[in-house]
Amino acid sequence: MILLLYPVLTVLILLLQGVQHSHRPMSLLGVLHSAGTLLITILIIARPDEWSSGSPLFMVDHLNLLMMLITGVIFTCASIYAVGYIEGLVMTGDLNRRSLRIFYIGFSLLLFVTTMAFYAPNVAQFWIFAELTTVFSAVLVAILAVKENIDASLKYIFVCSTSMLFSFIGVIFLFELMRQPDGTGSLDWQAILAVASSRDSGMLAIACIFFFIGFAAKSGIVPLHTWLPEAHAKAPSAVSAVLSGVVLNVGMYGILRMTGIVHQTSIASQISLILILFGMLTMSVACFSMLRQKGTKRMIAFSSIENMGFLLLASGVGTPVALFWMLYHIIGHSVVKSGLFFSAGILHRQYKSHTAGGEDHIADLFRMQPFAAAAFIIGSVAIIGTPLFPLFLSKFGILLEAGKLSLYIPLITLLLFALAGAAIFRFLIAIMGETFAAGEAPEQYIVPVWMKAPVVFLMALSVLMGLLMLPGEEAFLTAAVHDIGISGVGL
Amino acid sequence: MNRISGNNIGVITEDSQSGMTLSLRESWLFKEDQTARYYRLPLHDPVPVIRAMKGEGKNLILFFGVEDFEDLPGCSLLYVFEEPGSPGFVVLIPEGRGAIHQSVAGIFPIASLFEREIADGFGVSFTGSFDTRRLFLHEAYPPGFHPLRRSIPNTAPVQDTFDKPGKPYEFRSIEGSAVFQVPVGPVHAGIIEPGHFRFSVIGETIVNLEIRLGFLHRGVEKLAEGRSPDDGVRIAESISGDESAGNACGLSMALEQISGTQISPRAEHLRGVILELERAYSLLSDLAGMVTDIAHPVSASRLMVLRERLQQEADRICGSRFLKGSICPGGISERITRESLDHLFKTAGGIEHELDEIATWVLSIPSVIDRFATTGVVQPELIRSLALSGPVARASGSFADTRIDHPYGIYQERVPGQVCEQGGDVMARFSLKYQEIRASLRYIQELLVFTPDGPAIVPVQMHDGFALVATESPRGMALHWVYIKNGVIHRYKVRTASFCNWYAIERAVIGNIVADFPVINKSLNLSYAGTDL
Amino acid sequence: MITNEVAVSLLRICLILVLISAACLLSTRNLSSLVRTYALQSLILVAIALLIGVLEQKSILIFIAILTLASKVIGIPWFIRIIQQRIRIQQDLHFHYLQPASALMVSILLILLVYLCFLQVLHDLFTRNSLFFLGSVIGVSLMLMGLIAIFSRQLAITKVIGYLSMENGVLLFGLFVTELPFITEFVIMVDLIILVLLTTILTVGMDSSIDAYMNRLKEFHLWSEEEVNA
Amino acid sequence: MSITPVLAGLLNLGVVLLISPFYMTVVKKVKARAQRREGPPLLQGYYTIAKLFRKEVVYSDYASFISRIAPYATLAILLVAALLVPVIWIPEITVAEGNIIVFLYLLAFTRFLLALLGLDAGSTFGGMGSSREMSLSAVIEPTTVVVFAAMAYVAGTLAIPEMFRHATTIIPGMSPTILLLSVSLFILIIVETGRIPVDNPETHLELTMIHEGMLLDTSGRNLALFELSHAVKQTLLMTLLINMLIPFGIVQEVSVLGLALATVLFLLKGTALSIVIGIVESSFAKMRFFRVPNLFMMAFFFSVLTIFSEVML
Repeated sequence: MILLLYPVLTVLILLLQGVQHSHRPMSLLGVLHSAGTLLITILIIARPDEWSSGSPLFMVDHLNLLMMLITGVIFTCASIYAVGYIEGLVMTGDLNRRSLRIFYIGFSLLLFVTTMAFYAPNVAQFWIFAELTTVFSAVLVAILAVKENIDASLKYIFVCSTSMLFSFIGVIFLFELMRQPDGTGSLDWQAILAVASSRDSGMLAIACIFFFIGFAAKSGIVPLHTWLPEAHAKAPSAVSAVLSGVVLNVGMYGILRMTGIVHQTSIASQISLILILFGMLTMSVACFSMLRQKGTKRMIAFSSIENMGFLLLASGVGTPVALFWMLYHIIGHSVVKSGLFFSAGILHRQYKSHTAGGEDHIADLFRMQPFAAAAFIIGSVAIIGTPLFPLFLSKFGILLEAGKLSLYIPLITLLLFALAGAAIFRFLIAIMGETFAAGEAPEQYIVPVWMKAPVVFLMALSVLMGLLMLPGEEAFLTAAVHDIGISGVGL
Repeated sequence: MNRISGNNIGVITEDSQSGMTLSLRESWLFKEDQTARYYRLPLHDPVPVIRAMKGEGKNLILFFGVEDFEDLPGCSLLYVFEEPGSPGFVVLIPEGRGAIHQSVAGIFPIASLFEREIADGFGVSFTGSFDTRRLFLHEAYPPGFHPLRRSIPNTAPVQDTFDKPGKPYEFRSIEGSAVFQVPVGPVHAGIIEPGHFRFSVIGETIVNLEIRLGFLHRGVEKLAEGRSPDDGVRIAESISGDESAGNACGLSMALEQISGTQISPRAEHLRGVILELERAYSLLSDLAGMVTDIAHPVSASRLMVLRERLQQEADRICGSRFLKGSICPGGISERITRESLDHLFKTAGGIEHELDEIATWVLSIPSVIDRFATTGVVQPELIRSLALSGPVARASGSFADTRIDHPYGIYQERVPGQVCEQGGDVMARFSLKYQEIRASLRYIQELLVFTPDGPAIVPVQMHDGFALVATESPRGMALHWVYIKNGVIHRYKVRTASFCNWYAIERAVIGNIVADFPVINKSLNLSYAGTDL
Repeated sequence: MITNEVAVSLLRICLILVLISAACLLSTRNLSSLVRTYALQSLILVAIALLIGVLEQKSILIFIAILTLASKVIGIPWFIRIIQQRIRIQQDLHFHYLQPASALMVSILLILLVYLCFLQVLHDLFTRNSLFFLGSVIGVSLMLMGLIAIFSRQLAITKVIGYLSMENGVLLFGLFVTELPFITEFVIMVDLIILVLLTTILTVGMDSSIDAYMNRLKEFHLWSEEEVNA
Repeated sequence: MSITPVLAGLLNLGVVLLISPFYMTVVKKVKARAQRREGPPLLQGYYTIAKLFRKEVVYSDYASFISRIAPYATLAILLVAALLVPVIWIPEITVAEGNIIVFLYLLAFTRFLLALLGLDAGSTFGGMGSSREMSLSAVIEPTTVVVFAAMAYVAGTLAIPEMFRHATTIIPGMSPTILLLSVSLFILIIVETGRIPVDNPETHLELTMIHEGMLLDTSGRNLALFELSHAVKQTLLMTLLINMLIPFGIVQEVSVLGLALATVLFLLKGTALSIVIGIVESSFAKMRFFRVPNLFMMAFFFSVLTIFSEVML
């Protein structure tokens, strides 16, 4: 029943935001909304007896609670960050004061539809909310109303929405498949999972492939990744963090669920092969692109593509262990990536390029922004999967599993990881070496505490996660893997 | 660069390579009247001053020769400049000695045309120009024949001296294996005036176009010499059929300015009505021509009906469908009646309404838009360097309009509606002309409401003297300069808008296909007769 | 009432008309005729929905037809036309990757491809009626042609129309393959409308300076004046 | 040896020759009415040809024998083509065992002759017209082939009479394939007869003409022959469309009454189609020359679609 509180909360927040005129209350309401979402999620986790009793609008299991936990944490951090960040944007005139309301309402709606997508009990509902996440995040990308942002936003909409239409064809197929024998059927995730093995596997394969097209686009899989670097790089950093840390997960969540269904049938191995191939392709394209990047946020965006490729690979491997580590990787990636975008946002405020479309000129990094520099370096180290950080564990785990399929997969992947690491370090060294010529240096940007706190929290969380398994984490993840539909012995 | 002000004498500043620049000095002022300030340069070489004037943003719009001007011996050259933001013109008269002058075509490209015209007319030559070919004198004229010299009698030329054709005209040649030349005209398949177009094409794409006019050069300027001012106005009327009122008005105003005549408010108002009526029907036939040339005769015929109705109004007003005889020095024709004006008032409203309907319809036909859009773009950069004016300039983003920039007559009291289009393609010109017609019809109705009673015409007491007048004809800025000496016209110089605008086509067609030339040509709709003076 | 036989042959003609409209969408350079073509295409879909409704005796299809009529034949084209007047673009003359002629060629190939694929995999799904098989082939083909339009057109507003045409393809496919719950159709329509609103408003921003964009947004009442001082 | 095929052939030729100028005038008349003009009298086509026949022929100094024989050859070839297309009567045995491919070749041959003629007089505009005509025909030829192939596929035969016979068995307007085919055929008529939006038959702007450009140096009787050939070509193509789409009334069993009725019906149907052509011509502006292939592409697309829908439905 707690879940039913959630739409009420959202409507309340939206109404309040709608009547506000100044920035502070609007942004605090945003924080309240995200924190409320997180709180509700935690409450539900704490009370498993609530899970099944709900309205038909919601489905609760370990998998989507896990996703919601990530969503709640990242959104809370992002909305706290936004308090300082957006204020800065308004001060410097980058963001028109009149757009503020659209921004915060868009932000709240994005959180709402993401939540609804994760809790959606059936495929059609999931599709619709996933589609809406595109719409609202596109609003947030375009909010700066600069031509490049609008461009990026339109590209985002066109690539994702057209791909999502293919997914819808998949949904139609699935529906037809489900109701085939007797004319009645439902698209509920669990119902599909239950009967999938008794259905025509050829049609299921077609349905799956169509379905994957859309969600691959949503999670930035090559060749539908083109929108991602643009949108992530141009959006305000608070939004980039959410896009990378949460919205990409929506796509991955869809793929995961579908993989679970496929694994009930005989076509699992073919689909797995496709997933692995596209995963590898995505990683290679991303890694090679990273070598050429000059902008901070574009670099991080390509790193997101790389990680998504890796996740796809993991879902292709498809063993319980691989999926366990895949979920772990999703958590780790969201936490670290958001932290990175937050610190990149600070750097952007400091070194904002004043020519339209130009790259930021980063120099005198440690003198001007020691905090952001440190956070950025820690984040970079974490994202390439250095030991002590969570991504190391998951990469290690997944590659071990993949090695059981074919030794080439870990080999090539490791090579690509090395490439990505090299790209990031090259970039770091390049920006650290720069110094400003006398008189050229911009005024130092004083980072508000609102913006520092989330970064500190996320970095600490990632270190903590890397060092020790949190209590209950392992059991929860294993249960989530079980919810996907792939049962196994666990670790 | 140093600016020199007032009567200061330390005038010379330097320009790195191309010689000196020299600012205009007030002490050189020779005459100032309502429309222009005349400066006499105590220098033979006007180039440094003209370069300085370009630096100040002034633009050369006319440049012509006069023999025996005031006390100056031989052929004097008058350079007319337009000054941005100022209603008056600036005229430079360098000390004329000898028959060789420095060319200013390197500074103002359009000057090349004027120089060739002067060279043909007076036998004056210019050094340092990029183009010294003949302009209006064709091969049949013998070397040494310069009709505007006063020594040549104002009679028909004796035919047998012109038997042997001279050196053929050299067209610019574009070399290349795929380039071939398509000569078109001077005699065309349709019933139009003569003009020769030399296309260099690669396949269907035009890479170069050269226009040669002057096949029916009538010697209008020479014809006016020695005539009485009233006869002069009749000659001005016949310069170009659909601009007859505009040209008559221009010359009449010049004569009125010389004689110091103030015409009645009624005449001022009705002149405005006549000029706008002429603009409306001339532009209507442009619109009709444009849709004809893309083979959409259905709309063309509807537009032609409107044009015909306006011309019938003209006929009802002054007995001429082309408004001839409606404007004379001192006012307007006395036969204009109240009833005909009332009738015009009613018709104008109806036509405006119908035109809206037709234009909305035409501009929503996809195949029409397809042909119009992006065809024949006149780049805005050309406007200044080629001294473009009228709808051609206004469709390329310029606001140039003589009625507003150099207001005259009724336009000093009532500002006409101003329109401007971006884009510079046929589409822009079509919609611009449509809006101008609307504005004209509105303006006519407004004027007719406010027309006071009074005398139509006042007598003109002619003195000797000279005056420059600019009017906005349907095609753009027309300049009239007349010099009365001993009670008759000593020299009459006209520059119609077409004279300069013709050269916009040469640029506009490049990169278009040959089959699009007719519609581009029609959209600019330039007068052959207005150029073959 | 229409007999089954007539309904079937009318359906066939409608299906062909759908493809013709898609071909027009690919090759038209004029925005207003693009919008008109889209409206017509949606109207054909309405007719198809009604005809299937008659054939299969299902009232839900009538509701879908009404919904489509209201949103896609009237609402969305009207809105796009307004936007189009605001941005004063009448032409989309530039194509990348594919000129209209080659786009038509590619779509011929795509139709063939879809036909062959479906013939291979899905034939047993349509044992009841070959017409429904054809309908689903044309639905997916329409979608792919919309995709071609999206990626060969340059202006965002024509891309929007391409997207809408794709969506029509999905609807057509849905009509012939299965019957989705009405609520799903409805929500998709809402999603579509939001998307169209958003993209077209963003399109307004594409060709104007920021100030002009802000002013135009004001025209849409997305912003109000009093917030300036807040 | 039966008399029927000869009779059918003669009847065919007679009807086509007699009716063709009328249709041309109808189109002109409709266009004139659309322009709010009175337009020529309905028999103007015949008057013009009669007038031109009386006029002297002037040849260019550069003209070779081509200019002398082309007018006759063109008309002759088109009359042969006319033998292949039954207008009002589908006889059991046809005079020429011709099929649609031969028909296509004959049309292409007249095109070729015309282009030669344009070049022959040595004037710039003739050459330009020929060059344009040839580039157009290079792009239209594949389309024409596919349109005719679609026709052949739908009817299941290459012989034109058999196609018409097949068409009579279909309820008009209810078959999507026939409808599609008609669209393609209509585009083909527009293009082959040089009408707006492809060419403007009324223009004499030297820079834009295609068909008129090639005929610029032709005069007198030769011009009359070309006018007639042009009209015959249009009628033949119109016949294809009419007898495929609305074959209603065409005679299969000989009877005088039936033939008379068929002639009247054909006259009416042809007039109606001419009016449609006139209206279409009035409502478009001419296409930009390089955009014309798009129009062909549409016809191509429709014809391919015809074959598809025939396969799939």
